[in-house]
Amino acid sequence: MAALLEVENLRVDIPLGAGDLHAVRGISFQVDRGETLCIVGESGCGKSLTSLSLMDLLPPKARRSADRLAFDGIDLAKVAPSAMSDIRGNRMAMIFQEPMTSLNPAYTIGNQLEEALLRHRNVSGREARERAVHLLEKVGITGAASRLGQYPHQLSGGLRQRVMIAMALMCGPELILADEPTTALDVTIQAQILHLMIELQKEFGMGMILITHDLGIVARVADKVAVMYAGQIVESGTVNEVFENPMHPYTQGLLRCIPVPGKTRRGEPLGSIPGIVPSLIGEMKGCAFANRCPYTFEACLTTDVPLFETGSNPNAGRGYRCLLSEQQCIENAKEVA
Amino acid sequence: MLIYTLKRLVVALLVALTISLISFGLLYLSGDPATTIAGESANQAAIEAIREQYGFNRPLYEQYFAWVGRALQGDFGTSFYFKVPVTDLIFERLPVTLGLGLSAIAFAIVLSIPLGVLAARYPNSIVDRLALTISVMGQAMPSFWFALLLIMVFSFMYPLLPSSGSETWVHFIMPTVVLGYYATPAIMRLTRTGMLEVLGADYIRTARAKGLRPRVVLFKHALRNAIIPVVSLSAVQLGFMLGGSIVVETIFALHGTGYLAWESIRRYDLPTVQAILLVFSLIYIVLTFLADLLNAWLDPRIRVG
Amino acid sequence: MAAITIPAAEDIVGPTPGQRLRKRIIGHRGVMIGAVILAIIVLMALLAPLLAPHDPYTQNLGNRIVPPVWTDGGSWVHPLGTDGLGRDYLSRLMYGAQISLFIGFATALISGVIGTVMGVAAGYFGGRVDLVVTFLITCRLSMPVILVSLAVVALVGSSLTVVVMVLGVLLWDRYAVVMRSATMQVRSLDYVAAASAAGCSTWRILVSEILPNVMNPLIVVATLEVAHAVLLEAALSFLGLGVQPPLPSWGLMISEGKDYLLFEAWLITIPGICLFALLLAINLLGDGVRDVTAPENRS
Amino acid sequence: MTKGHISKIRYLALAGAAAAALCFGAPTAQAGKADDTLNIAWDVEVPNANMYFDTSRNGVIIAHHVWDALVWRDPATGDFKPALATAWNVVNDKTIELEIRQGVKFHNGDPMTADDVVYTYNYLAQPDNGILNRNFSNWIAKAEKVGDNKVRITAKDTTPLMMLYITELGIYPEKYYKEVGPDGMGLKPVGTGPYKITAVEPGKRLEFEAFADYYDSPKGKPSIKKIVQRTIPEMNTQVVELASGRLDWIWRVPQDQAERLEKSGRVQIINADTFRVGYLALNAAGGPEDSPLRKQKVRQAINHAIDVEGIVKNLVRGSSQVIHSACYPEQFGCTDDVKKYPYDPAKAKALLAEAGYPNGFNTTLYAYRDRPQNEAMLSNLAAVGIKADLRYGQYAATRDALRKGEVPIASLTWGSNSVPDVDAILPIFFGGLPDDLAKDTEVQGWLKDAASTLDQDKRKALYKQALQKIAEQAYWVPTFTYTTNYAISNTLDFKPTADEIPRFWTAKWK
Repeated sequence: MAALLEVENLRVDIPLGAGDLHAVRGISFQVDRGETLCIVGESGCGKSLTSLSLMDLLPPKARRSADRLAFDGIDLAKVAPSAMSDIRGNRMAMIFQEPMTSLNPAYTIGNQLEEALLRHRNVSGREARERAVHLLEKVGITGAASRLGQYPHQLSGGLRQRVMIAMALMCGPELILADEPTTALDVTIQAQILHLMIELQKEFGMGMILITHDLGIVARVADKVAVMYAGQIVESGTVNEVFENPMHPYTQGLLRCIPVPGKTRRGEPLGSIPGIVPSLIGEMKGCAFANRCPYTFEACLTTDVPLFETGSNPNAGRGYRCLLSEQQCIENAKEVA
Repeated sequence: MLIYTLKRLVVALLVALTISLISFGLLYLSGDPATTIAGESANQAAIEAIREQYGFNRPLYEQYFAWVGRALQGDFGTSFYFKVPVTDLIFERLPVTLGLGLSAIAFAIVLSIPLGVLAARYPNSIVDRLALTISVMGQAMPSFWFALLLIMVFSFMYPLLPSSGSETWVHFIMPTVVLGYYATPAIMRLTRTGMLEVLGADYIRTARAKGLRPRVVLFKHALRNAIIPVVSLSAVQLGFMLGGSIVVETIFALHGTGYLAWESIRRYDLPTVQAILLVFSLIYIVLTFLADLLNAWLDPRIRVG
Repeated sequence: MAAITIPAAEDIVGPTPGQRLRKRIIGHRGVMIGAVILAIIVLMALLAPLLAPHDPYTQNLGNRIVPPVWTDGGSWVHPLGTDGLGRDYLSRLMYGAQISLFIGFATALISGVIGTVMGVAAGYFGGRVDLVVTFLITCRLSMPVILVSLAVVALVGSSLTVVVMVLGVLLWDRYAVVMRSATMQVRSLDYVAAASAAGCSTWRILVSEILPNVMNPLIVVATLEVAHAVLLEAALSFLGLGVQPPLPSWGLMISEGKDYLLFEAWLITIPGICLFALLLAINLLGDGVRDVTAPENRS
Repeated sequence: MTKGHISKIRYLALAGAAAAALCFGAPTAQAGKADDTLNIAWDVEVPNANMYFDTSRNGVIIAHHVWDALVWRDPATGDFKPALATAWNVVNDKTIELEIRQGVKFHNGDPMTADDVVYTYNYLAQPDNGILNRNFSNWIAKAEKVGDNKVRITAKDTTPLMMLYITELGIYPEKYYKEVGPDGMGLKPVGTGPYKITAVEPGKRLEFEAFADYYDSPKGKPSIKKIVQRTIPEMNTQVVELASGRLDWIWRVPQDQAERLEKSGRVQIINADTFRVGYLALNAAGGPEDSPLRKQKVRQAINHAIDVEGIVKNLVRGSSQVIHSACYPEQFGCTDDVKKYPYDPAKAKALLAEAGYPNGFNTTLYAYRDRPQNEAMLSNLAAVGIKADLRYGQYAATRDALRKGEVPIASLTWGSNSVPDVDAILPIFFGGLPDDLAKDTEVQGWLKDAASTLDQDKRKALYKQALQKIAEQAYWVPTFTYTTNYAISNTLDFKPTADEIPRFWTAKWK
């Protein structure tokens, strides 16, 4: 059976005056039911656009193309806008980064929760209301029934994000896209929300794509990881494989940036990756990471690097995008550890 | 909210007082109105009698306080010309002006909000350009010229519409278009600007992510927020239309307050002019206040907590 | 909720300082069209003594209502024909441009000075000054301009000076509104605080720090107010209370042409189109400058 | 702010919309011959329909339709004919006795009696009655009943125009008027005239209906059943309404427009004379000591400077005539045998030079109507060096300033209240009243004498003397007589009269 979401060679281009901005440059991944894929990368690497492109919510100017973009066998690249909107919020739902601004200030929480269900299911207002109350309780909001009449500005950021999560769950989606759902929140609340999401995901058996730049989160929740750099997936695999054996110098760099309990010694300086992300405008030659990579050699600057598949299980999607030999990569990874 | 309302009330009273002073002082620039009241063929004795009767020979401040005192009780005196209470006169004619104003603002809104929304939804499209053209033309078209052109075309060359009177709604078509078109540019621009801003907002993305239909996203989620400043502007424009109604009512022979104001100015019918100026000001104040209330209703951030 | 509802202030005030202005102006179509039309009208006004084929005041009662050259009976002697008193219409139109432009600019100047002083004072000093100015703005907005100006002109007697003075004293509201919010914005900027901290006098801060930085919105409002004044004068003239004949202001020409609307429509259409073109040009210019100085409002 | 308040606002908005819908929803009246309704328009608002409280032209017109007087003057012949009085007898200089007609009914059904006549005249004689239209009633001392149907009216003084005045004074119903007062009369007028008023919307609309019980009056029975008057201020709108059949009768259409309208064939145009004359009033005795207008030669120069003939021929047209003396030619006492000032700019310049103004002077011309004519005169004055600013204002303002002596030159008109006698013009402007700018005591004396005799020849001689001196001194620049253009629908048969009182009871459908 095919995976819940199959993405092959997804590209997102944004035409600009100076030439096209290739924001996402041919990425492929799969997500199954009950599985969590984490897309990791620094700001501007194209991870948010990736999620928006899956939902068909790209800004008007951006163009999307893909060899295959299938959700439960439905070709999202070919589906009509109205059919897409039938899927959106229904079978695929999204949680955004900015809980403060992602709720419409003019309508009550209840209204905004219920409208998703009313749109996709043939239910009465009362049923929608009950579902909303149920889900608000589910996401840990006390006094759920009374909250329905409140407006977003009356809620704190954490509460609003819980509302957003509840909203995404209203129709019982099969796939959840969460774009940095905790970034804008207090650290203490981050953990709660994350915890909540994982729980719900397991409970409802949804597939989830979690977009984050926080490797700590990845380590805790992901089944699979895709590391994005400059619009490409530079490394993918199961969370264990990637964290245990980061093949790509970028992944290695990222991992060096976080303290690992038991491994990072107290007082030891954390790593950082020097240099800046290359411009994504126009055609790019060679490895995108070449200008920041400690191992760069001549071929890196001229050869477009393919994603090398590796790993014991070919279905696990283990791969990396580096010209160094596998052996060399493993060597380098040991240094990180 | 209560304190706010009270504050507004105080301001309104102060404004009304100021306007009353201005209108009183303004109109007494003219000197002795007795000749006017008496009419063309009146003799000196009649004029003297009138001067005495209306108290024009008393000091100005005395006349002012007497006037304000009565005005507070809703008595604006007697029209020099019609010899009936000004209050009756104004309220008899106000429905026409308000009807015209409301239909004109409705016309402006019906024309400009959808256009403004579409222009913002499809920037630089044909709709956007059409909206821009309509608004630029509207700014540059003197209303009296527009009115006369309409009459020439639709009443004279092709006698389709009546050019005077206020008997049926058909009579209001041309005046409504003329007066409404005057308010269209501002409303359309503000709608467009507001919509552009709102359409880029995160909650619009949320709404789309819920799979809501584009129409619902545009009108329920976007317009509701973009419309808030438009409401204030419409109220202000409706206030301005009271002034604009002078020209329109004169041309289309609508016997409303605007025309009454103009004729009263020409006839030196001071009590009427003073009262109309005051009533127009009060209407404006009330309108802006209503707009605030409406905004509070539209924008829960103001209304709640 | 603001204490008063101020119309269209937010879409005039642009926070951008005007460095990149020139380049954008050249590239802006509306501005260019407006500028070209306005330039033609201004040239026409300035060069009227040289270009006008006839004296605009010379009557010839035996040669009334000659139609323009493109219609039957027209001739190049009077390219746009003659009016009801046999005066050359083209010449009157050219001299009329002088009057209409003078009214527009003089009014915008007077009201601009009043409104800017009030607005800047309110925005800079805040507090009680702001309260008073806001109150005055509310009073002013609540009085219909046309009604008040009609009343004053009717009572004082209509003439060019009276019209300009009355409109000038009435049309300051938008300046005040916009200058007030622009000044508030500028005042909160760091360099003003710095200047203040450095001990500069209030006057100096106002003149050398605040004013230059509120220039863009000021120019926009001034442009639009020129159009507003021209339009209002035309309305007053139409009602018979604008400038006095024989001065050929375009509003007055429309008013005089009114009697011929149904049968010699060109007598009202020609000045009407000129007025329309002038207002269009000024508005395009004003809107364009607004777009250019506050580009986030468009596209 | 709660939900409750909000719904109230919503409710109010709905109510407002409903109110707006209501005022649009009233039924429209069908115009014209089809339903025997004469639709007419005026440009001025009628304040009320009480004839003694409206001095405007429209008030006079209403009066003639709604109220009959004791005597009727035939506008064609000038003969006096019995109306509400069947016979009369001039007892002496100050007294007249009239026999009151029997069987005449007021519009409300009450019979008209001698008591009503006595009441009306005595009411008009009261100094504090508040009425505005006093020109025709100032002379009355008292009225008394001298028999069942006989009334004696006494004048304060010798009143040469007494008969004429009597024709203008409508008889009011005593009982009704005492009941409703002047305001009630203004809204629900009751008279004995050929038309009764069935609706008054002040300033907006009047509805007349032919009075079924109208007595056998010399005016004749009305033919058209209904008249609806509307106020339409804008002339273009009036013309358009007429051309599209929504109006049947308008007047005072500008000459140019009238000519084109006539050519279009959509309506009929009738150009008719009026009693109205135009003139420039020169401030001969007032103003600053060194005012050039104090000099006779300057005033004569102005007379020579104005090309009245050219203005009449090119601008005014119609049947307008050039006049040389300060009265309407058809008025009793008016004469053309006065000093004339033909158009002669050279002579005007010479006279100005003689008076000490070789380069002319600056002054101001006040005017309140007929802008083109005044602009033409302005240009005439400029041609001889008199640079006049035009102050175009309202009639009342102009007249106010004039009475204060602030006006050097005023371009005015006078319609003599349609009275065919110079007594309705000369005493007002040369008899020492506030409008007298000449303040010529000699002229004032002659006019006073003329007003206190019934000897018509003597009056005529005195008026001639006065008019000759007025012309010689050039106190005025008499210009031309006004004509009025009536534009009426092709189905209407209407005959205008020179006194500018349309008599719709004589109008018929073709």
